[in-house]
Amino acid sequence: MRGKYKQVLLLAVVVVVSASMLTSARPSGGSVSGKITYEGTPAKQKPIDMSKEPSCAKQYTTPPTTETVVTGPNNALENVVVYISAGAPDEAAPGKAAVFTQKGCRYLPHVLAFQVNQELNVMNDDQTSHNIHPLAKINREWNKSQPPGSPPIVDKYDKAEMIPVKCNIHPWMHGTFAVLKNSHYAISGEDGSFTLPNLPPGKYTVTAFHESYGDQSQEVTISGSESKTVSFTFKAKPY
Amino acid sequence: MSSTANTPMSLPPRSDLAKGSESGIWIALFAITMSFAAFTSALFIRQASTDWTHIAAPRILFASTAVLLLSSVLIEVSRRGFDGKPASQIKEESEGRMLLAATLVLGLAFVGGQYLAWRELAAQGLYLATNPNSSFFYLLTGVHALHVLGGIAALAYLLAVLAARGSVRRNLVNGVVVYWHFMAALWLYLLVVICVRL
Amino acid sequence: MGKLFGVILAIIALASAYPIVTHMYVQPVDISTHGHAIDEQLADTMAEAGLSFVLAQLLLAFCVWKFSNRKEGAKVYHLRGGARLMVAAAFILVGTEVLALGVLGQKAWAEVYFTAPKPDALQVQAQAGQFAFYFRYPGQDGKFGPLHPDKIDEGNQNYFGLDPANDLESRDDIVTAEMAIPVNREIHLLMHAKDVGHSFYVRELRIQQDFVPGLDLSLHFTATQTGHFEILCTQLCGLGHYNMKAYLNVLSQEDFDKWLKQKASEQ
Amino acid sequence: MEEALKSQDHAHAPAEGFLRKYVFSLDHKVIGKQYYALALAAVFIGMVLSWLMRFHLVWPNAKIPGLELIAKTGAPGGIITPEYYLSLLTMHGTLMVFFVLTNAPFAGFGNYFLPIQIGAEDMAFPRFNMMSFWTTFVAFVVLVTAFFIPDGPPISGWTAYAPLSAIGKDAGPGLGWGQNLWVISIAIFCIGQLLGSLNFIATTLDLRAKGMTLMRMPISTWAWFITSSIGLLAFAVLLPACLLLLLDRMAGTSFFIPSGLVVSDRLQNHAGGSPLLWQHLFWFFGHPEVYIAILPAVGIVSHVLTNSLRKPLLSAKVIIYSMMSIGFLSWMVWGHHMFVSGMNPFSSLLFSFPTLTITIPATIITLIWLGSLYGANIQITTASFFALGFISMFVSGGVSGFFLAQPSIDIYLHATYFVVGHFHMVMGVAAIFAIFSGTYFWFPKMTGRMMNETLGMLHFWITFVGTYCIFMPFHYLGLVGNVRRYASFVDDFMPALMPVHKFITIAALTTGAAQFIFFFNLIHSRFRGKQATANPWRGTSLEWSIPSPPPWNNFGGDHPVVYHDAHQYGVKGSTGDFVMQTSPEQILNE
Repeated sequence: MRGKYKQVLLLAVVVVVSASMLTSARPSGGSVSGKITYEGTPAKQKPIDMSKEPSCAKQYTTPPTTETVVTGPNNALENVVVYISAGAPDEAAPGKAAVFTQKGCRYLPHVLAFQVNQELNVMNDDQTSHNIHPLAKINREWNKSQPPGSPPIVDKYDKAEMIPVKCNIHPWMHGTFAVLKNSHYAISGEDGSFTLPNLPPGKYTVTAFHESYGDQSQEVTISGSESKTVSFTFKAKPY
Repeated sequence: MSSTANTPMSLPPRSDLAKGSESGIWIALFAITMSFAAFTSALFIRQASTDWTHIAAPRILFASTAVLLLSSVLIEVSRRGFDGKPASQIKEESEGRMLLAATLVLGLAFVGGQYLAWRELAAQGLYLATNPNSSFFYLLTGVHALHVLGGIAALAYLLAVLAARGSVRRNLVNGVVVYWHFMAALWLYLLVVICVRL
Repeated sequence: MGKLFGVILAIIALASAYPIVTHMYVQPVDISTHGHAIDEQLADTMAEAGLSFVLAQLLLAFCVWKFSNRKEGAKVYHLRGGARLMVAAAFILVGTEVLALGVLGQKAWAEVYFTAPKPDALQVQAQAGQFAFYFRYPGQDGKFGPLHPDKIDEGNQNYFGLDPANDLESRDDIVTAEMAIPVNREIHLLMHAKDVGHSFYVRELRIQQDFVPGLDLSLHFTATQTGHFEILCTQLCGLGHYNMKAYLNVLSQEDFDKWLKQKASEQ
Repeated sequence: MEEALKSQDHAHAPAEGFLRKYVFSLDHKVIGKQYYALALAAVFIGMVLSWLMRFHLVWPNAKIPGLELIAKTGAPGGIITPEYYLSLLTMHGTLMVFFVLTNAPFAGFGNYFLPIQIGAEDMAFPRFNMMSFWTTFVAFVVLVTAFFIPDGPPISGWTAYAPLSAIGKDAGPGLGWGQNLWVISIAIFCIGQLLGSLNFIATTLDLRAKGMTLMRMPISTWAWFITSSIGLLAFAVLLPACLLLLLDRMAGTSFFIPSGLVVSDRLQNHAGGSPLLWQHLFWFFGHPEVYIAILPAVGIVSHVLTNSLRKPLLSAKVIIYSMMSIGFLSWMVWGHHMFVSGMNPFSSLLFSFPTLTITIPATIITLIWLGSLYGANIQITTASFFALGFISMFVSGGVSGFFLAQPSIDIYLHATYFVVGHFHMVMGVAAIFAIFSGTYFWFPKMTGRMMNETLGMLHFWITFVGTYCIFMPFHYLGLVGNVRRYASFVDDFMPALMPVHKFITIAALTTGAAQFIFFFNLIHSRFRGKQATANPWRGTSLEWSIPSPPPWNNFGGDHPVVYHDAHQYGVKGSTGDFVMQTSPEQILNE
């Protein structure tokens, strides 16, 4: 008798657990998507002369260009961080580490978004020493070198901030850490598009941040599981 | 090879150890001179740069200069008062003692005057880092005031020893007097450096 | 033991001189018009100093060999002439050397520092910053646009802080990471430091000059051979000092013009 | 009555209790030993740092196990970062120049032997003396603390050129609190040296024994006296310079920082300062500092040699006058460190001449030594071998000075390994040879026990040959144009020179390891060494007229009376081939 109860109880637990897993996996609530564009003439992206660092220069047949303003067809603007700056509760950091790689004397990715207290791993895939200097203002600033073959630099930030990152040894290497309070963020792709899924109903402020053009915000109200479209346009100047 | 004389030269015997304090002061004055030479040559080089704004020295400086010079006169009178006595020990009842105390008070007044000068500059919005001239003003007057405070401490020590033991070593008094005069002379030099733009 | 000292010291002295005498380690080929004077001066000094070095060490070795642990009660004696001889020797030997090297040897220095650059010298601006050199050519108008430190934006390759939006002269300025110069033409190098002290050192050019922040110095030289050379920073400037370098390409006038045109198109 | 007077006129009573006897002692002998011990600690750290540097230069990506425990960010995973290499370099230079080369030959031996050699019972100001050591000790602690702060030690070199050293943490790792600690440490060190120098001068002028005229003082005493006069003025310049640097760093003033500097993408809020001003102030101190390191060495070596040769030097007087002229000229040559630093090119020529001229007195001293060897009866001891080795090093380091004194050659050789070879030979190794010589010579007096000569000789031979193997190739590297202060060699011409660097590194590790023989000898002999007599080397100067080790008041309450100078060797005296300074016997003309 008692064994049977046990079995039923076990079954019930399994059902409940798998049901809850299913629901969490299914997209719940609404989403915000859209496209980031620019108007005007953006600054010309120039080829980077890496001759000072031959081990990097020889990895490229044509020199890579700067990435301060990366554009796609139809005035699409890449590398824009879109995130919920108000309306969503702060979230605990995910267990997975955000990875920032230095390869060919460039930062991959150029813009790295991750959450407050999320582990950050900085890797050096090059045969030369790099120096990573995130110019944090609100968070604790650090400035460390990473010789080839040394372990990843592991760190985390405890406050939200857009942090420019530079390599002191290779002045052309610049990138951005976007430290955000919640998991609702996206980085615009080649076509300028982005999607913020899984937004429960509520009133939100959506902010788009670009390293050269600063940020813009819009208010969005989501009810039920609707999908809203929000678009941002940045003004570009040639100089 | 020359031979060396066989008779010991007549040198003062070892008991003159106490002479040290006076020569010590003289030696220290060389070091202080050198330090202030370094400070003021830095000032001269700095004055040559384009962003030099010359600030007017606060009036109070002239009053405190007079105070310091007066104190220098007093301490000299005090020393001469001791001069007539052959003893290497200066006794408590010497009349010079009051003059030493007066010097100490005037010294404190001088430092107080410097403090007022800093207050005056601060009231004009001129702080240590405001501009090169204000930096040097605070620096020179500050370091000099520290040295004067050192002299005041020495005077206080002299007076305390006089009061406690009834007597004090003569050369200690001489050393302090030399130091005090030097502080007055140094101040005159600094005043010129501060007021005049080369 | 004294004999051993003599032998070992003699070996050390001769072994030290060996790489010098056989020219195992010498400065690289000289590609400048003034460098020969420096090289000559260096060679003269090497001859005089090297000789004094070997002689003094051998003398020391000999004396220790000969005069150590002599028999008990061996009579000690003095060098004839004594101190006076030594003082005279020092004054005559070193004094002449000082005068010779000091007076006659300032040719190279004078050539670099006491002559003005020719008016038709090619002006190139070099900026040193942590931890790279960047160079600027004035472009079509022959004028350098003014520098605005607040406009510096390395991510966008605005290393100099130019403001082409407002300064017309800046629009055609050519900024490069390598320095190219035409051969046999005088270069007037304008030196600017962006942050801390650096130095401009090209071994083959026999040129070394510090960049001093706040003090824009200039230098002039002429390269006489084409080639690819390294420009090194020799003033400790921070963590990337060891890796602060750039290349100097000495090109024919033709190649230089082509290069400059190419770079202008990349701006 | 006599006895009462004696004890009364001593500056202090015999020490009682552990603290008073060994820690806060007023006794110049204890203080001298304390300085020496501090220098030993500093030289040990400095040597380990140099090993790490040499190791990193030739095996840049090799892991050094355990290093990450000391330097978590400086050496992640045991691999030295470029900035940590510069930290090592800065700390090596600072420790060696200030805490070894200034402390051991000058403050250490000087404190112990200057009062004894002039027949005094102590320094003129024993309390200042104690303060000067403890101030120096605090400076040492403050400096070493920089290793243990998160930011790490400073990376601006021992010369701390502004604005790199003045801007703050924007300029790089270690330039925040690491650099602050450095500046504070050096400022404190200056205070200690000023107190010490003042004491040396006053003591020499006031406390000489009856009959001890200035010219009867041993050459070592003269060297300390001249050095303290230089130190008094030199440190009086460095102290204000440090104060100005500290104000720039902490109070926002702009003494050394010009306007418009962009560091780490940040426009610095400073205006109108002059970076060259720091260089002038620093080298105005810095060049005399070289002589602060080397003159006591010259004095110690002359003192040891006079004894070992068993005859007087050709002329002690000429050596003394030469040292004085070196001291005097040392104030006019600081600009030779700045030939290519943007100073007016005319002043470069002006600085070049006194620099070349200073070789004349240096040559005179060398020639006097060499000439004195002629006809001598050199006693072979570890002390005399190190003294002879010193002469060799002094010559080697001296001749390379000829190159660097000429601005036109300096254009090519400035900031190359040639310079590194030059100053390590003439100021580093030479001074250290003198310290060794002095140690083997005076150890019996200081401890009452002899050092082991066999170990001493072994130590000498490895050190002597090893030193040449390390520093001679530096000159060759410099001639090719190998730049110094590089954390690793990425230049295209460097692979060809790497074998030389490997050779140097192996020589450095070996020579360094040989120093453990010395450490062992020092400790072993201190406790197990043969008992020393009062005058084991048959010396003439006053330190040999008293027991080994000397009693607390040196002369046991007696006032020594001096009849001769310290160079009465090779004469017929009642005790052998020498006559002590305190011996009243008549010496006949030859």
